[in-house]
Amino acid sequence: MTLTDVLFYLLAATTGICALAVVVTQNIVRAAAWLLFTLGGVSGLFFLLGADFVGATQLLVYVGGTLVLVVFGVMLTAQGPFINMRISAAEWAIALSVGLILYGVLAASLVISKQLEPSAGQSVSGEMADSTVLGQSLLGQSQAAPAGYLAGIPASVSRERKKMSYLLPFEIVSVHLLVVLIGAAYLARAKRRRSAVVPASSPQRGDGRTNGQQLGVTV
Amino acid sequence: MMNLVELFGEHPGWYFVAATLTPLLSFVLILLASAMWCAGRAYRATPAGAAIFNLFGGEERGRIPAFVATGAIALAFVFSLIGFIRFTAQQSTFETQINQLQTKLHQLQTQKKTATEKWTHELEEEIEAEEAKLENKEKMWTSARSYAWQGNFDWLRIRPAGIRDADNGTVLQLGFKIDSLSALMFVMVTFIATLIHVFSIGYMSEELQPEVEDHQVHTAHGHLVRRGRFGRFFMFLSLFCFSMLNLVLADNLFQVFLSWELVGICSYLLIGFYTERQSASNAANKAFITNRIGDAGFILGLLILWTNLGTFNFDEIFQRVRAPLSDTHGSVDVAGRIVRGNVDPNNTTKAGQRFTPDEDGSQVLLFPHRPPEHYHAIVSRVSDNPKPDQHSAMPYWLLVAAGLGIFLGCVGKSAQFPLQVWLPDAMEGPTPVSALIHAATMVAAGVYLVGRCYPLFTYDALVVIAYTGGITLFVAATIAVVMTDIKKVLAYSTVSQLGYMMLALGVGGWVAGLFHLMTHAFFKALLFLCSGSVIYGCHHEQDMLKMGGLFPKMKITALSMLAGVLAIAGIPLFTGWYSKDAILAQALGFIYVHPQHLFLFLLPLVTAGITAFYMARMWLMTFTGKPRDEHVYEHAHESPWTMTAPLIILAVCSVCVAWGWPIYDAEASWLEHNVHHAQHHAVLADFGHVDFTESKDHGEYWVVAKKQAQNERLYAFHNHHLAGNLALGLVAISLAFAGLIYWKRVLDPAEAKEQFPSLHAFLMDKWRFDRLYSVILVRPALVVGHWLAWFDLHVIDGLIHLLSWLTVLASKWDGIFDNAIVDGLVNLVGNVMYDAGARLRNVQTGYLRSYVLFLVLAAAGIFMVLAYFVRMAMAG
Amino acid sequence: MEWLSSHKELVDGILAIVEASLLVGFVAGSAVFFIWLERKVAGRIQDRLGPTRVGGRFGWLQTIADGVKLLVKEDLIPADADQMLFRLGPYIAFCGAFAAFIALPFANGWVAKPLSIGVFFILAVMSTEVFGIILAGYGSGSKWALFGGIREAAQMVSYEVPMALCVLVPVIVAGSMDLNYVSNQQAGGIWNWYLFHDPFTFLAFWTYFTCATAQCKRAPFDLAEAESELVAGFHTEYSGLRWSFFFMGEYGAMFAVSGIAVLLFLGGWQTGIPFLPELSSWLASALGDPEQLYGRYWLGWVIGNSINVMVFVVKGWVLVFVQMWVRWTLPRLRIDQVMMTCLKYLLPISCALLMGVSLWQVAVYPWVRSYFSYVLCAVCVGLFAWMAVKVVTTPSHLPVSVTGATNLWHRGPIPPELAQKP
Amino acid sequence: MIFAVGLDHFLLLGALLFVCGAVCMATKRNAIGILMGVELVLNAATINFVAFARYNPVFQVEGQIFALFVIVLAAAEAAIALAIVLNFYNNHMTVDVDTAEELKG
Repeated sequence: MTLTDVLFYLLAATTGICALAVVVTQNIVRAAAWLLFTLGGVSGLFFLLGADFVGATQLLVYVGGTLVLVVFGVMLTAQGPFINMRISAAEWAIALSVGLILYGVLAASLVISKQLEPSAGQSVSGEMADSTVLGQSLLGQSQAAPAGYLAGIPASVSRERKKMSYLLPFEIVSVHLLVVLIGAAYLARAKRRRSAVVPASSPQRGDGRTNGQQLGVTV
Repeated sequence: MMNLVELFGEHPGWYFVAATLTPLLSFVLILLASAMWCAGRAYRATPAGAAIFNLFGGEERGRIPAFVATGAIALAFVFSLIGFIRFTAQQSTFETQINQLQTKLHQLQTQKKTATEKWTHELEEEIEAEEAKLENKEKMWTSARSYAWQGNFDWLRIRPAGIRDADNGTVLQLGFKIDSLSALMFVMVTFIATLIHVFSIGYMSEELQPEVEDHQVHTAHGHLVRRGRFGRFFMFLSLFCFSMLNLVLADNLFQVFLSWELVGICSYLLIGFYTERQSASNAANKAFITNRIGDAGFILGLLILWTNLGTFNFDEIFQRVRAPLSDTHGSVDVAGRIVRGNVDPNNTTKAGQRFTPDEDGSQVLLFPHRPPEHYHAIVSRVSDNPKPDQHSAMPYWLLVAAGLGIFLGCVGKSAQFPLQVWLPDAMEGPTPVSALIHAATMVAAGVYLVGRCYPLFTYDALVVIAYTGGITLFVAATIAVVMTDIKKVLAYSTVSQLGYMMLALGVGGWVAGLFHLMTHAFFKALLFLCSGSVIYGCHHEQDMLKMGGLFPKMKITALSMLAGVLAIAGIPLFTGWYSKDAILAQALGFIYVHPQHLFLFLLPLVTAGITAFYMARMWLMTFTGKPRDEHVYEHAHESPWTMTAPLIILAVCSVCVAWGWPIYDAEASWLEHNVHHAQHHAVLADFGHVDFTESKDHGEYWVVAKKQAQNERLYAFHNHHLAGNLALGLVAISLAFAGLIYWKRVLDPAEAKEQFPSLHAFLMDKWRFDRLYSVILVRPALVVGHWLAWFDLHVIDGLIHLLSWLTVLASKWDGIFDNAIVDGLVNLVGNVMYDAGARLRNVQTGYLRSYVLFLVLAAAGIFMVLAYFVRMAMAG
Repeated sequence: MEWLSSHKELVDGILAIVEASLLVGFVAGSAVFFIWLERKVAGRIQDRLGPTRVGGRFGWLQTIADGVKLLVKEDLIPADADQMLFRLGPYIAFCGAFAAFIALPFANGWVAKPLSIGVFFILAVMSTEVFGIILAGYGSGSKWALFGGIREAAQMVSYEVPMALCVLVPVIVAGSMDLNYVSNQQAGGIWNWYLFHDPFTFLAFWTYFTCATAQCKRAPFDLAEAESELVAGFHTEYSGLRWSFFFMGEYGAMFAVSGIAVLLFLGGWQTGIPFLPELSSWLASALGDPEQLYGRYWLGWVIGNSINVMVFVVKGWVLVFVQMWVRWTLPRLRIDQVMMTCLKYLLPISCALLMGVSLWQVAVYPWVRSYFSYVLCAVCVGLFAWMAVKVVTTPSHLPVSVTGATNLWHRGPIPPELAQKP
Repeated sequence: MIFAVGLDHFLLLGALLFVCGAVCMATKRNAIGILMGVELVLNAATINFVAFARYNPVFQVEGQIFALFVIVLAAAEAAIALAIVLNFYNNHMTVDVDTAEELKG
């Protein structure tokens, strides 16, 4: 029971509980808050695992970017201060049972693989690749996984690596991001026709509540 | 820019490439300009269109195309002159050094013969040193030549699938190879072409008017009136010059063939320049079709060569066909010869098939054109799959066929005996065209190609060539005697002169033939231009019977034409003399060795006289005596300077272009020596004198070598003066005869006509060639065509109608079947599907969340299955 | 020693706690100091004295007093508010700002968690601050707060981008994101600072500073708490301790961004005095080889580093002061102007700078690169000197109390139309 | 001992997050809630990647690289999804996905 383990259990508990909270909470903004903690916990786990870069990226992109976007989405589509869409208990039951089944299956498969290869997973590689290595392998300079049937490589065996480039995926992702930027801007742009009609004739507006169109100016 | 300087500095061969491309450039320019003009003209209602229209000449499109084309060709002339000078300079330096070395070597060898024992080995060492030097120097020359004066690049490469090897697949190259022959040809062609361009500016001047009335075309409303085609004419001229120069430039047969066809189409366009004239278009078609016949042979030859030698490059072809000068074991006895032998296909080993040399064997030994480091030129085993870099064999008759095929192409182009019919009709084109194409350059292309491909021709092929030439020159000359159209006379004289050249090539007078090609180009161009000037002066009157006594009217024309006449007649010190003597001497030497071919000497000898006669006749009928047609005589006038200046220049050239020092020595012509540089060693090997005293013994090839060793050239050298003097005598006689008839009027040609009416008719009818062809070729073709048309109309169409009727019938039944059964089935399936869908649609709730649930379930299921299988795999 | 090595993790945990508390102390302390400083600066700039009485001179106890007041204030939560989120907001905001200090080296090797991607980490955690503000703004259940929160969020999210790009400029020059390494790169003369390294870093510094100011929602970009438009923005409904958390977060963030600027552009804890490293190394070599030196005179090392800390902190404070200066000097922008400034101007500029510095690294003659920094440094120092001279030689208006003028709105002789009025 | 943290623990956590995400997707009627579920699922994947990178030296680069790609693509996905949600809102005046049943069979 080392310090690392303690930290892991703390973070894991936070993450898991907050994830569950995301599921159960009805208020969407609170769900977003719980999600925040989940993501933060995950990035904490990354730091714990020594993947600083990934952790930082997780924080920057998810917490700083995605979540904020989500909250924007909430507020732009808000009809009341606290959105609340309940679903029937039956649906809850179904969803939960299905989820439990899935979790059981996953856990079971884990156990099976444990039985099959006892040594699997317990071997900690001494050093985590730091940001330099990542950058180099994104530029196709550093060495990456050996070719071959991945599952066939037993853990704790580090073997001769061949040069492999992630430059192309990197470029593709960047271009993809650009496309997304434009596409999102196009999709989300305020529809003239609608924005002309909506604020005037929208029944569920009026009393001191916010509406998306007003905020749309600010965002 | 710097690169260009380096290019032309280090590879002066590119001067010639530039010279080739300039006319093409002018062609393109004129073409684009006229295209713009037409576009503008179509829209000249709109301001923009009108602007373009006026920019590119408007209604009055002046002389600009002419200036462009003339400037281009003049530039080409300058380029090729520079190239020529540089080439000759380099060549002469190297050759003087080589000659010095050779003389020194010879002295040493003579010393060695006389020296005492104790000096011998030192002398031998010295000799070896000198030999090494000589070899080195020759190597240097060849490498320098290949570096500076050759070049090629793959134009297109078609490979069989899967082959990535550069040596495999079909490679068509574009390239240039300059030797003194092509350099001379370049200078000659560009020079004459330049003069002719200048001449045409004057001659075609009436095409400048927007509306030209063509007096020879009669329409319902009198004469045809059409737009002037000044620019088009020069455009064609430029294209023609380009293709001709490209032909001379080429270093492979394929490029030659391309430009060959281009030349053909240009001549077609130019002959049919006055399209509206029935005669002109007929002549154009005739020329074109006749050339097609020749080109069919050409293509056959190309195919044979490609399939057997796998290359089109001249050098490689020759290296493959002819034995090399020396191999690892020293000089080869059969150097430069075609080695024949028999291949025993049964006796094949890993090394290949057994090859037994035999002077009249059925196979020809093919030598590697990329020989290995150590190799023996004459081998006893040849590989059974012909690769360019190893010994192999090809059937002898195929080689002969290839040679004859290519020669057939040349026959068509140079209007030789069976196919000479097109050239006289080609005089329908404007006179400068006749001068340029049908005297100076295009018809020369055939002769030039025969000269280029000389090493390809076996002995048999050469004999055929020689006889073709002989027959042609005689036939044409005889016809020329009776012709009264001034241009026709010149046309036939051209044909017969070309016959001379062919004959010379056939009998081994390679140098003589090509030499005559050069000189003839000059004086024939001169003659044509003079005739053009006469015709122009006489308002397009070509019939000599309406001329006469024009001398005082057009002195310059008359005098320069006289120079041309004397030159072609072979009067000493005129260019024709040197070349014709050389040809006759060669023919004489040939029949010394092969007495059975006596005619090959007699025909040219006699024809020399005839030539002199009809040329004199033409000149005298045109310029002397009293005028026969007053109308023509009154209107006759001297041409403008643009036309006379070229005449004078050409006259000077045709007098002294072949001079050497001493002038009176027929063998001291510098032109001849320059041509001599380009001679392929195969010529000497076939007709030259071979000295066997020093040759090593190569077993049975000795016999082959000895039997093939003739020395026509030796005899030709010894009997040069005899032949020359004989010809000169004949010429003098016939000149006098002509003088008596047409000048002093002692004899009346009309009487001679009445004396032999049948002969005259026969000759007037051009030996009835056209009639013969129409009987044996044209009419049968027409008849067959009618049969075929009938067959097509009744049988084939009938069948097709029957078929269509049957189809309609069948499709009716098919329609019924379709509607009843097929559609029924399809509808059934469709209904089933529809019902199934109608029941299954309920699964598609449209609720996102239910879909997600399905997904999750699916994931779970997949995981279960996977886990199961993995366990199975791992455990079992 | 045995015990330490055997219970390494325990020691690490304890050390972590100690470091954390140190940092919290620093942040809180600096916040206290900054609040006081801000009031003084504001006062001076507005020709006031600012706090003067509390704690005797300069009112140095003013902030403490405020703190006490805040502690005893009633902590009220609006009825319409979302309790949880309302509570959550300030903590997240504060943590976001505070976590930045984990990777912020105060001196050579003195950093809570040495990270190879320090600056990236700092940007990341500081980007989480915005979420707290959104929650606060939303959770308050008030229109003003919501507007403020949303505006703030929009502003911070968009200003992060050019800020990160500008940070990349010196990172490219140094070839590392490790702040410790970067500032060690700038050892030696002042011209070694990346500020003077090449024209792009020079411009990048100013761009970065602008973005950082906006990132800390400082004026002239403080649209989140624009009193004139929305009462106090996202913390309208807050009072007492929660409210003070926001301010600690804000001042912490101010120091953090200034610290980044110092480390990346202004040579970190390097004094900028020429030939100091040479001197010290010479000293070291004179006293023996460095390893032994650290072994023997580790105290000296600690002292030197403490000096470094002072240098660093002072540089950071100077930048913070500049931020305050700007705040009280420039008028507030409109929100659309704020967004436009970021998206239309700062973003392209920073992209251009990024490309420019890359080109500079690869495409410029080495000798140009080697001499440019000297030239630029000389020019800047000269300009600064000239400015200083100007500032000193221009007569400034002393505060009212000193001039003794009775009319705060009017200085000098009273104009006649006023004089005629009774 | 069971408490010693190994690969399995991370995998289990990942599985938990995955299931939470899935259930979240299945139970939220709010489009944005579904989006959150997606984020959870993606995070589960990321955790697994990084854990593998840590515990299997063969993948110590790939794990992180793939995690990075997942994060980036998740951001892109969120942007697009929100844009879609906004459109959805513009068309339906609500973000209740149950109102989007045009595809109902």
